[in-house]
Amino acid sequence: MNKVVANAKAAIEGIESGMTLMLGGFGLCGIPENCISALVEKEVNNLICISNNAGVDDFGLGLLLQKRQIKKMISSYVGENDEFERQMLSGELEVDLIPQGSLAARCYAAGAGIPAFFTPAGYGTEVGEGKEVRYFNGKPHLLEAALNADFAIVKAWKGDRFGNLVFKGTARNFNPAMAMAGTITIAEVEELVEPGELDPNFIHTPGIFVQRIFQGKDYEKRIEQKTVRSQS
Amino acid sequence: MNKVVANAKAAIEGIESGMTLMLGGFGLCGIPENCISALVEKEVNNLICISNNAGVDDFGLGLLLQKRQIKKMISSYVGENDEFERQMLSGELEVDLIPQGSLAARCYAAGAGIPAFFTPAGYGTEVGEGKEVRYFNGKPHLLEAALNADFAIVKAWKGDRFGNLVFKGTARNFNPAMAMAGTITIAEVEELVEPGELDPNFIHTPGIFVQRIFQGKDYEKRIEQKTVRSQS
Amino acid sequence: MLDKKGIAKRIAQEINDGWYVNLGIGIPTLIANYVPDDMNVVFQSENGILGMGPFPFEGEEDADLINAGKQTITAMPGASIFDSATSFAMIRGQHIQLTVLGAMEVAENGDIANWKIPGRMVKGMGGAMDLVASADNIIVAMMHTNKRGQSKLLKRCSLPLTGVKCVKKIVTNMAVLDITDEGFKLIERAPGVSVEEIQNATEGKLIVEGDIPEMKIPD
Amino acid sequence: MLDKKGIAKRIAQEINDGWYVNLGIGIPTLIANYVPDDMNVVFQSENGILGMGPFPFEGEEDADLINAGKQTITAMPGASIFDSATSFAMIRGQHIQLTVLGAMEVAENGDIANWKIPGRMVKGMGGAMDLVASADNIIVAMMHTNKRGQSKLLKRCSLPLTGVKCVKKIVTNMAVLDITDEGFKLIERAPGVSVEEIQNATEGKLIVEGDIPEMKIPD
Repeated sequence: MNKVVANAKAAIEGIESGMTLMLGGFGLCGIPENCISALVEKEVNNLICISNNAGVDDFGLGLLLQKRQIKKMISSYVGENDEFERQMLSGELEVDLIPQGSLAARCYAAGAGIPAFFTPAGYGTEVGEGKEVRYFNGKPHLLEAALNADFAIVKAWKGDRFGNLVFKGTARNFNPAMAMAGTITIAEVEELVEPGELDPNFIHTPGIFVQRIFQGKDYEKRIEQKTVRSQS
Repeated sequence: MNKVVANAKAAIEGIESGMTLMLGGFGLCGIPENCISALVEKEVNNLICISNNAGVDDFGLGLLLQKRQIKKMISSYVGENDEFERQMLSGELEVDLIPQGSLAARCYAAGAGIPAFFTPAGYGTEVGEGKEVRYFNGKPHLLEAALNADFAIVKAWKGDRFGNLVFKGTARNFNPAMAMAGTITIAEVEELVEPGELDPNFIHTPGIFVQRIFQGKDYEKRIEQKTVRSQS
Repeated sequence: MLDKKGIAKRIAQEINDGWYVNLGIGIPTLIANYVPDDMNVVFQSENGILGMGPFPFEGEEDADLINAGKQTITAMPGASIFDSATSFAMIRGQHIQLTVLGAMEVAENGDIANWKIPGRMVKGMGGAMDLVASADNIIVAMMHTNKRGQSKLLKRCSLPLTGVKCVKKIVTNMAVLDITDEGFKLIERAPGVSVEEIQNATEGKLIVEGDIPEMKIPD
Repeated sequence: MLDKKGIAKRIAQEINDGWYVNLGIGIPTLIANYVPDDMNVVFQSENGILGMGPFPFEGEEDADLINAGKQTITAMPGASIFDSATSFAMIRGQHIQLTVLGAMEVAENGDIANWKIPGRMVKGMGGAMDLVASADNIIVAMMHTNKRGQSKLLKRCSLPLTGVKCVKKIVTNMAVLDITDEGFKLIERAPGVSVEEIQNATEGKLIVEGDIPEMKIPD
């Protein structure tokens, strides 16, 4: 039960061009920086990336977009990335925009063995086109399917050799649901600890969902919108 | 934002005969002892109780069964209770047995605004009778509906005035999912603390799901099967 | 006419003590500043926090603590942090008492459009579709007209929808309006704005019954 | 013939290093005692723990730490605790590599019955229906015959089913058998038990190909 790999390069072994990847994070918060860099280096392409956002031009998934490694993005919001917009409007990049809650629930469902569920989000909009509609308590709902991935790549604060993960603040976001959904789930953590160091009562992601883990390095943790108030 | 009530009697105000209640706990572990006692005293009856188990003859929900206050039980396992078996086989008590995982998922779904979902559990069995069947990846699944309750009653280890809850050990069990599903959710806790005392990173049930909270007293926390090993 | 702060102040008056509130990006974010101190209101940010506090002091910002607008924030005492699936469980499960969001267009039947301009702008819907499809109580905060002076309160939305028949109330720089079965019902006028001006700026059906009072906006 | 411990020992041999395993109540619970110390196996109890350890020492039992059989337990280093919804997410999502449970009846097509005897006993299915419907790798641990000497390995189950076509392997006091498209395939005999005895105790179709080795059970 030692899931530890040496580094990001070892962690992404087996990721090949054309695969579907899930990547945790919200904006630039809680993204697997080390693995993204390793994917850029590995030069895999034609990737289908499921991630709430697409990074910014020069950080996060934006790095993969720059190198044209992504064939299709499945996201809920992509408004911070000029290169993304350019590739999308020119048709170079396929984009599937889905409601944020449906995205989270579809990842969770995949991990939880729920192949499909009904949700009200998106009824009567483009999102609902071609989807089964059913009324519950007089309210229309769409049937949404679980969203699987060949690899899920998440970023946690702390983790142990068994793959148990703890997140910090809102860097948690999509990471736990995506960790459940990957056929293989890779976790990069800021601090790798021994089993027993994390309180079993307060594990966010039980190790059963994680197949590979490593301690990342040189986290930049870039802030997208630094907003402060004056000390007065 | 003060959800604190004085005691169990105040907490169960508004619970009336014929209502549907959800009660957390697995066996006798993590059950809302104070509220169960208050329900016995209040003499409400014809209750529909959703709880994984039905207690034992003289503790837990068994106390409500003794007084014939329960019309119907919705549970997954009821094997520890003679009075229960007697009432069920004689037809005095209606019983709806559902798979434990479906029970948990149906509570979660109710709390999460998912009116229905597909699960493989129970296909081809009595549980599947009359339910919609659909195949996903060649495997049959049943459509299961969310399970709502007028009141959910849960037991936590610690909680604050905002209703944030923390559970201890496997006393967590059904409590978090049921807390989400109650139209009104009552939490009894062993220790009531001030907002800010619980680490926001490690709240099991965010206060938004809880409407009333109080510090219980005289917890018996009875052990059903005391199993030990010798010190040798 | 109200400015953005004025809109935020007016919407703050719609919030009750003890409510859980989700505020969208833009004008809605400002509302948190105008809730009276003696009221306990918990703000949710759908990226995973209840009990969002004010911006941090300079130097105290934490990259791991942001809101859905990607702004650095703080957590109030009694806050809780959770993952995206749980966050939208709260939203979908109608545990939030009020949702306030911006819009490009609102139709007289309550339809809303705010995520896409075909061929020109596609930022995505983020959590907006979940919010509007789930919430019972949705207020739109927006300017009454767009930059070209055209009404944003329409008979029918021309842009791709975010949700159907979901908006309950609109607060603009000119007016407060309820969405009714018959159309936009004028409830209040912004200070110094006439019913006629509101009528002229409203393409959808405007219902004016009796005297329309002026909003009372505290300084 | 094996006793219950023997059955547990034999099933322990089916477990691989690094597996997550769910053990049902009864004989399956014993299996944890026979996993070699040098193997890392994590036991799940579906009431909400991964990394279940041995029973506590006398006086150290904790009412808040039990397994699905309601027995007091301990937690191993690296354990994690979670709620029932998450627990069955693991099960349904096929994150568990092996499920072992008891049965009243198993049919030659892999059907299993273990939760109800109409009119006589209804304890409920607990988590068994979720486990058998979800798991890819299901082993049944049971006696080959019931208390009246009747076979529990049947052509078709007579009792209400727990799951259909789901059992992959059976380990009884007499034999190890795989469920195949053609029926129960005999893999191993218990020490001192003949193929004929197994045949006589098996109502469903028994497939015997070549020499059937005896189980190797460590002391």
